[in-house]
Amino acid sequence: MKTNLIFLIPLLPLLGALFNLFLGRVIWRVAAGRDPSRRVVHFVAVGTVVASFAVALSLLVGPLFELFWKWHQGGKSGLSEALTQSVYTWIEVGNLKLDLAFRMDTLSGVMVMVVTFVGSLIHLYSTGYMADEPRYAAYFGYLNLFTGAMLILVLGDNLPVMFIGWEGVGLCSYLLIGFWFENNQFAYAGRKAFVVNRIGDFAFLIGMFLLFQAVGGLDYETLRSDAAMAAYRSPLWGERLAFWAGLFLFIGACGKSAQIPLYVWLPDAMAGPTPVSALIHAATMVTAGVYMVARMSFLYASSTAAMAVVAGVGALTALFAAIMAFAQTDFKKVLAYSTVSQLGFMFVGVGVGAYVAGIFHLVTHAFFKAGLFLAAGSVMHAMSGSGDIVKMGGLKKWLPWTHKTFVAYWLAICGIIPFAGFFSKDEILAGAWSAEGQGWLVGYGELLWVVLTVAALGTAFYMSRLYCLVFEGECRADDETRSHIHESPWSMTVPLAILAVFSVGIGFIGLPHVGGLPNVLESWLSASIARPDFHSTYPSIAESLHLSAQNHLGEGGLLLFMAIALVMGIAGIGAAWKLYRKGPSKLVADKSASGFAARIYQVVYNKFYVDELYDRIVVAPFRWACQALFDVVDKFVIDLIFVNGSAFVVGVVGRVARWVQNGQVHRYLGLLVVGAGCIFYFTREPTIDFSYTVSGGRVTFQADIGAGPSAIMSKTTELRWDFNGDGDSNDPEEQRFRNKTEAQLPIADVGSQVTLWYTDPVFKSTAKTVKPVDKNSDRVGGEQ
Amino acid sequence: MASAWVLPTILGLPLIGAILVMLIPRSEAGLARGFGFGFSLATFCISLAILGYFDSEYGRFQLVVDKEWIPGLNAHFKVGVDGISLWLVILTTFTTPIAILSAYRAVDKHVREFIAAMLILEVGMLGAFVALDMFLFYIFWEVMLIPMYFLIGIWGGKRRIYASIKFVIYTMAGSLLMLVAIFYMYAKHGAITGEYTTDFVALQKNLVLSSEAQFWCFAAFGLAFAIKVPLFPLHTWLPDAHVEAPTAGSVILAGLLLKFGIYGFIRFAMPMFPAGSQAWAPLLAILAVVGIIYGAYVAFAQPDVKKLVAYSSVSHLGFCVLGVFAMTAMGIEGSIYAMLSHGLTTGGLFLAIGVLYERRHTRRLAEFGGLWKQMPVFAGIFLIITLGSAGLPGLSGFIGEFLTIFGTFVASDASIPVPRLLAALAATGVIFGAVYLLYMFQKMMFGPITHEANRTLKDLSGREIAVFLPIVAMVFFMGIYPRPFLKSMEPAVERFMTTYHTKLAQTRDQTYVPGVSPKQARAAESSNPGALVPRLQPAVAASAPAAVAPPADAQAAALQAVAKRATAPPVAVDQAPAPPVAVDQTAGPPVATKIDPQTRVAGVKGALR
Amino acid sequence: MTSTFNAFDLMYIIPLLVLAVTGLLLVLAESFFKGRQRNHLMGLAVAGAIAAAVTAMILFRYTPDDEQGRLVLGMLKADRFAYFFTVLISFATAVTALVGASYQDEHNWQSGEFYGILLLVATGMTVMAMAADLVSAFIGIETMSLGIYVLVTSRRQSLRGTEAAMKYFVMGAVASAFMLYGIALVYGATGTTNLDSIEKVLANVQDLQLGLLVAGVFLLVIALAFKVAAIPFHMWAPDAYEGAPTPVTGFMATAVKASAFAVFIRIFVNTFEAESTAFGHMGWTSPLIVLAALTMTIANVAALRQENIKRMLAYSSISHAGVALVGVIAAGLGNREAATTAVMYYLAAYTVTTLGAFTVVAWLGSRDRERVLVDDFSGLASRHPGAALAMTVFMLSLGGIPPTAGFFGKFYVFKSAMEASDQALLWLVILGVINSAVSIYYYLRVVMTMYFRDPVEEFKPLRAGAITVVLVICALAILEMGILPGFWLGLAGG
Amino acid sequence: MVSSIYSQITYGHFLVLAGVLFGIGLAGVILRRNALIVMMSIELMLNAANMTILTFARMHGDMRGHALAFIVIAVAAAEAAVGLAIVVAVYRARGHADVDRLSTLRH
Repeated sequence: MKTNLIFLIPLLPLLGALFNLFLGRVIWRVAAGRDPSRRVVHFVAVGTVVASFAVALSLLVGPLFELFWKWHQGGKSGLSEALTQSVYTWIEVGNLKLDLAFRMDTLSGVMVMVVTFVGSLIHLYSTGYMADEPRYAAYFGYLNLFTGAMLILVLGDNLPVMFIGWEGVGLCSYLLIGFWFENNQFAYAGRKAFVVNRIGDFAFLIGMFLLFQAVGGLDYETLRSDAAMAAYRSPLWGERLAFWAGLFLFIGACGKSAQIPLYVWLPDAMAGPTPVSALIHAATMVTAGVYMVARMSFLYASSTAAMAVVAGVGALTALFAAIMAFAQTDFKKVLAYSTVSQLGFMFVGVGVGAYVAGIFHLVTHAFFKAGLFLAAGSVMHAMSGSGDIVKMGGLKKWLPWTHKTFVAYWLAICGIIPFAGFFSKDEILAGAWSAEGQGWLVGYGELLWVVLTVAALGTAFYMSRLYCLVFEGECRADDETRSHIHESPWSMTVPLAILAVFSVGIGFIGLPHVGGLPNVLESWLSASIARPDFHSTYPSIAESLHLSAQNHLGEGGLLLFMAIALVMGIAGIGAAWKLYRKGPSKLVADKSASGFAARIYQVVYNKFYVDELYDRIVVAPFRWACQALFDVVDKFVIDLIFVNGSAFVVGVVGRVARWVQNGQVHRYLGLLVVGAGCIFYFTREPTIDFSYTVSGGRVTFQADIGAGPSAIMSKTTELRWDFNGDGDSNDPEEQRFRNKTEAQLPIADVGSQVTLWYTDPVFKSTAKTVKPVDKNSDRVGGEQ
Repeated sequence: MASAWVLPTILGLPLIGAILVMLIPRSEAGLARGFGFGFSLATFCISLAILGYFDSEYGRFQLVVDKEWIPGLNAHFKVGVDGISLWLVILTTFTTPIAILSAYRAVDKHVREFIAAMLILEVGMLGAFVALDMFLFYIFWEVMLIPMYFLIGIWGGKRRIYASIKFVIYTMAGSLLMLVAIFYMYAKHGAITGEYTTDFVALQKNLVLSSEAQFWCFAAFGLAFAIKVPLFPLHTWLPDAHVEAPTAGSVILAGLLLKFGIYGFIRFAMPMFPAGSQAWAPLLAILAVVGIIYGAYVAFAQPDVKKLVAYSSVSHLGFCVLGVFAMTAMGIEGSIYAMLSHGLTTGGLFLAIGVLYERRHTRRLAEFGGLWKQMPVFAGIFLIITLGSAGLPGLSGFIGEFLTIFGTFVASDASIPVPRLLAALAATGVIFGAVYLLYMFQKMMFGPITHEANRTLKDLSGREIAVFLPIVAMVFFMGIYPRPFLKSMEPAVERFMTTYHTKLAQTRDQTYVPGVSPKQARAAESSNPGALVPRLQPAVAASAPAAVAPPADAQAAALQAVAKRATAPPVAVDQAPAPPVAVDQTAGPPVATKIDPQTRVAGVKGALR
Repeated sequence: MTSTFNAFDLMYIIPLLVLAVTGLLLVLAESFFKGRQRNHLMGLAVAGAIAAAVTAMILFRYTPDDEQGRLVLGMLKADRFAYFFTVLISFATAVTALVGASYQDEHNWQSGEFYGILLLVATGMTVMAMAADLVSAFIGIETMSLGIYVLVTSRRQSLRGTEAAMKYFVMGAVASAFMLYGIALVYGATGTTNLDSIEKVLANVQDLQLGLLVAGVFLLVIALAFKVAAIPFHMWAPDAYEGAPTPVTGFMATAVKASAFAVFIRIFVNTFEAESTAFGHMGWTSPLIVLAALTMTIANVAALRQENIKRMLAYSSISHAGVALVGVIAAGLGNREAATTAVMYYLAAYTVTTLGAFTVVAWLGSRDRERVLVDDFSGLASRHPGAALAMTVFMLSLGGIPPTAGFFGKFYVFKSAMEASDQALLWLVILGVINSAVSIYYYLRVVMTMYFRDPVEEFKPLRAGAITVVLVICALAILEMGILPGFWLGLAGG
Repeated sequence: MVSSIYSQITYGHFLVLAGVLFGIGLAGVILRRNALIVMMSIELMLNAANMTILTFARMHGDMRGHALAFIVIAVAAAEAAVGLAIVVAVYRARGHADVDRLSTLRH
């Protein structure tokens, strides 16, 4: 259904950014002679995001819900209609027509809600957190720009528009990570994030091109059409097209959502201000990858191999990131690794076809992870900026509100029963267990489940360790910082509280199918993405995953799984509580002091040396190659040898030519005579040639004397022909035509090879030409 | 037609400006600058009139002016513009006033000569873009060199003499081979249709050389344009020229002079010699991709920021070359668009470097650092231009690169060897582009202020902002709404592709190129011009093999109304095994020659072969 | 054929007579004037030259284009070709006289007979241009050469002048001997020395002594190649050009070379068919092709490292002679009208450019120290922008860079070479084009020293009166011929 | 008897003689160092050419050849005059007339 309100959602934050970055300053400088005040800045910034949230909500509740309801009543066949808007034709070249089109269906509706709601909370929080930041307007400008770009990504109706948002958020994360650019480390972190994202975007581009070449269009309608589905199964490089396109798009998602090969930028991205980490590196940008896979569910659904890869990478990332988080001492680094791990969970969710579970975990994660980051911000705010958890402890006395909200988030992420984390993580685990795709290893789903369960245990452990080291035990901070610890102002604690409430409440929108509990989110989302058994949404997909947790496990099985998950959570909390209740545990310390355990600890502490590995394999060789290429190829080969070299050679020849001129007349005259002689000798060689035409059984030869006027020469030339190829010219026929330039004789007499001699009357030198004669065809014989 | 006045005016105006500026007394530097800027701005306004008259549906040349120039040579002053050259002309008139404005304080000695050189340079460039007569194009092509030579030589840096000589000899060597190719075409066209002309449209229409001659002619044209692009192995003149040229010179050199390479390929080399283009396309495409990656790699290792940007131009223009040889609508329009955006972004980068050079008189990256705090407005503008150059979606760079890579990806195997692999490799250029551009940006803008001098730098003055504003505006506009540009290119590119393929087909099965030997020519002159044809025909018609016997009536119209392939086919096709090879009977370049027995070239063989 | 003498025929060779009479008058008048008044002689000389030029132009317009031109006394042929060269020679003479006068004042060697001999040499050249008979060509060449030998030594006390003259004389005399011997053999072979009758003899005679003809033609080629300073025979040129006083060098480089080419075309292109002389497979053009290729390449390369500007211009004029030879070859190989026009236009452009260049060199010298080193030009642009601009135009034209006449001349010659005998000369044209790329280096080196370097020490150039006029005329002529060549091509019979 | 001797000398002999003279003259110019000897060798070459012209005139029975011979003699004389003037100038300037030692103008 056509509507022209959707573009307003991303446009508002973009206008906010434009105001804060350029217009505001210009107008105020002109009108009031000074920059706009802080109140104006954050009023515009927060206002635009909230307005965009309001518009989104009105669209969601209004027309979108009607469409959904109509679809829902209509028996849930296929996918429901969406709100679409095409602003203008962006690029139109040859058979490629891309317009700046937006689409709001149930999936993007959910994502917009998350982005705008969490975004506005974080904008509000930032007004407090960044209160004393000199570049206040620039900060809010970038934040608005980011929100706008993210909304374009989510609402885009075709892949290129999504790509605009994709790189836009990459740019904003570059600007915001390197916001405090005076410190070169932060600036480098920003650049690292942008470059790694760019590597992902490169793969995204290739995926897009593959899809276009196969399908002929890039908007979701054509990509979903039956013709496209058929094209996805066409073979390409040994596998299916869908596999390669999916794989390339997934590499792009890895770059953006920090999965195994390309996750290195996220931990360094903590250099940015904490609200930025909350918004970008927890709630919105990093989830773009998951959204993309969910949006392209039809593509992934048609290639189980691609889904296996997505799930596998997700599981691996979840496990590794969790382990890496064990030994981190910086508050935000722990949360960063936790985010990478949780994203792993989401990718497993969408990887095994449980798209709804993946998105559900995305939504819940957005709330509690944002909350965790904001809490970290408020703690660091209190500890005057330092994030080292070893120096904290027992802060619950000073920061009551932060502590209470932190507990909510902590329990949510550990997956304890009433909190949101439990339901979403459980859905994924169930989906993983019962998934089996065509061509998968037998028991692959179960393996995923085991890995995820261990990761869930790890999550509970490191989060509880974090909680204990920060809030429990007595305060280890030195008294100077201890005197400054104070609760954050309302502008920071209110968002925390709201997020805490949601961390609890949001879980109930996706209740498991146990005891007739309604799963609101599943019915809502299945209006626009593939349902677990794909045939109902995409009948054209022949074989694919046949997965539905219910029929596999039945209600009893589901309850069992929920129980196992809960047990894992509690076990993790217990273990961490025992070790770290009174501060950094002596047991871990002395255990890791010596022997084998020490080395493991070191490896885990240094994040498996992945960063150093990348530097040695990728960055250092790149720098060396640049310098080497420039010195060798550019300077030496091209410039020194060819350009200056040729100039040098010409110079030398010039000098030789000048040297010959030694001023003596005799040498000149000598050269004159010698020169004349040489020229005379070289240019007097006569040449002889002849051609023949075969027609009507007779061959006519036409001799052409290279030198001298033919008329004059004919009298005095000595021409000797040898027609029958016997090497001499004294056969009767040849005698007759001696000294004649024209000769005609029947084909029979002509041998396979004819030679002609010509002696020059003046210089008595003879020239000879030998030529094969092609007698059989009726054509004009040319020279070879 | 009514709009015929536009092109001569935009050519004449800067010329008059240059002459007037030279008459101003030496002391009036300010007046000279005012004149220069005034005239170039006026040219820009008039060039906007072209947009008014331009009808973007019509594929052929528009606003054509065709006046007799040299009767002896039958060379016409013929100018016209079509979808391809339209925006390049606008880019020229758009960039020149900006370059002159940016040089107000940078150039203080010989100001008069500087403005005159810039204006004559503009005339040269505009002339070359709109010329439709090969000879006229060659004249403007060379006229461009001399002012640039003086710009680098007189107002350049320390090694300016080496750089200027290298620039001139490099470009001149290439373009002189092109001159030989023009002679060759001129002579062949005269030999075939009897009427000697250098008018490009006529040459294009009825001159189909043999595939072997096209191979060599394309090589000659290609060398001249490859040097200009600059394509990978022939690029070493660019960094030297850029480092030593004054800012305004660099802006024009990077923004406009480099475009002639690609424009030359699209306008002259490919439509005229499609067989040659197809033969050379694989090598050039691979060199383009190598250029993209090599340019990016080497740019990263440059201590001097101007050299860094120079190598970035090598990388960017690699995309354009790749796009052109992909022979898809997307590829070609993408490469033209990439040229326009490269002109803006690289021009902007050089202006920014110029601003810093004016303040700190150095271009070494290590000297700068932490400027964002000191010059926030400049930093913002510099960031937008750098990102535009890095190809961020929403800015002009992205559209060009996106379409070129896309065009190469979907290209057919016939035009370039492994289109998808090449496109993928070219796309890595996008990554390396981000690497070195952001490396440059971080080294200059981020980090603490290390050098004392950087603490006292003033931010952009009013004039300088006026220089940057149009560029930033265009970078945004061309990124967000590229449609008007792409729409107007569409018909011209379509026509380019159709002429390319029709002529390719013609070359494949064209039979014979009758050359006229001196003996017959003189004999013909003495008797009557008409006689030449019949005299040739009967001697040949009798023996012309059945395969290609022309219909009787076509012979009568033989020489004059020749649509080359239709008539005069005294075929020397060696019927048997060899395929109907196009026999270009003349010696052509000494490498591989095939003499057609029919035209007995008295006395031309022997020593010369 | 009886060549009865009637007075009206003289009307066609009025320019020749004007030059001869003025020359003789000047030689006589010289004895009456002393010291400073010698400038009046210069006035008379210039007047004579201009009068000859004007009359030649008038006669040029009256001779209809297609008509072969009138035979005067059986020895001279007065056709458009001849009048074109007469105008060229008169222009060169006038310029040399003008520059010579102020050059003499500057280096205070007063030689009155300079102008007389100059005019007589011009007369010799006009005879060459009008030669219709081998004998009149020979007489013209001798008159010119003897006059030039004297002009080269006109500065008696200068060592270099006399040495240059000595070398030039010896080589010149040998060449004249070659020529005479050539004429003798051709006379022997064809029985006549009149060019038109030779052409008739060649066309239809049966029992032609071919050996003699070929030997004679070859000797003629050597002699004329010497006069034109083609490579193996060019050794005298750099020394003679450097030794002679600069105005005379200018005259030698331009007028002498142009008239030598006129004789070349008269004898070879118009009379001997390219294929008629069985000399190599392309008749008399095959030695010429080798000559042209050698000339263009070696002269260009030799000029690269020259420090002395006069020697550099000498080598450059040799290489330009090579290009003109290509035109003559093209004319010989069948493209007669177009190539002859091309050569005539090329020679005109070359003459105007080289005269201008030598004038600037002469103008720079001061107080008996002839500034001839290229470094002496450094910083000229900042002191005398006008002269520097003129020199730049001359250098660009010599380098063949558009929009100058030099470029169009070269373009037109190479175009006609391409048309001749179906691109057989393609490799020669490619060689020529590569050479002009190489030549650009040393031409732009001069421009570079003028503009890019700072002045070394103060210039005190000659009294600039007459010279500025000459420079302005030459520079404007080059640009005009370059941009609108149509008019000049028409004149040259295009 | 004398006429019989005359009858054996054909035009060929004259031509060969002229050729030999021309060769000797050329060798003289190239080999000898003294300017005067060089002058004489040049005169020899001119006279050789003159003889050839006269022989051919006799062969063709055409008076133009003889007229040409006179012209050649006049030209040779003029040339000798100018040549000697230059030799004198060189001698006065340098004190010697050695052609090979005149090499200040080089390269």
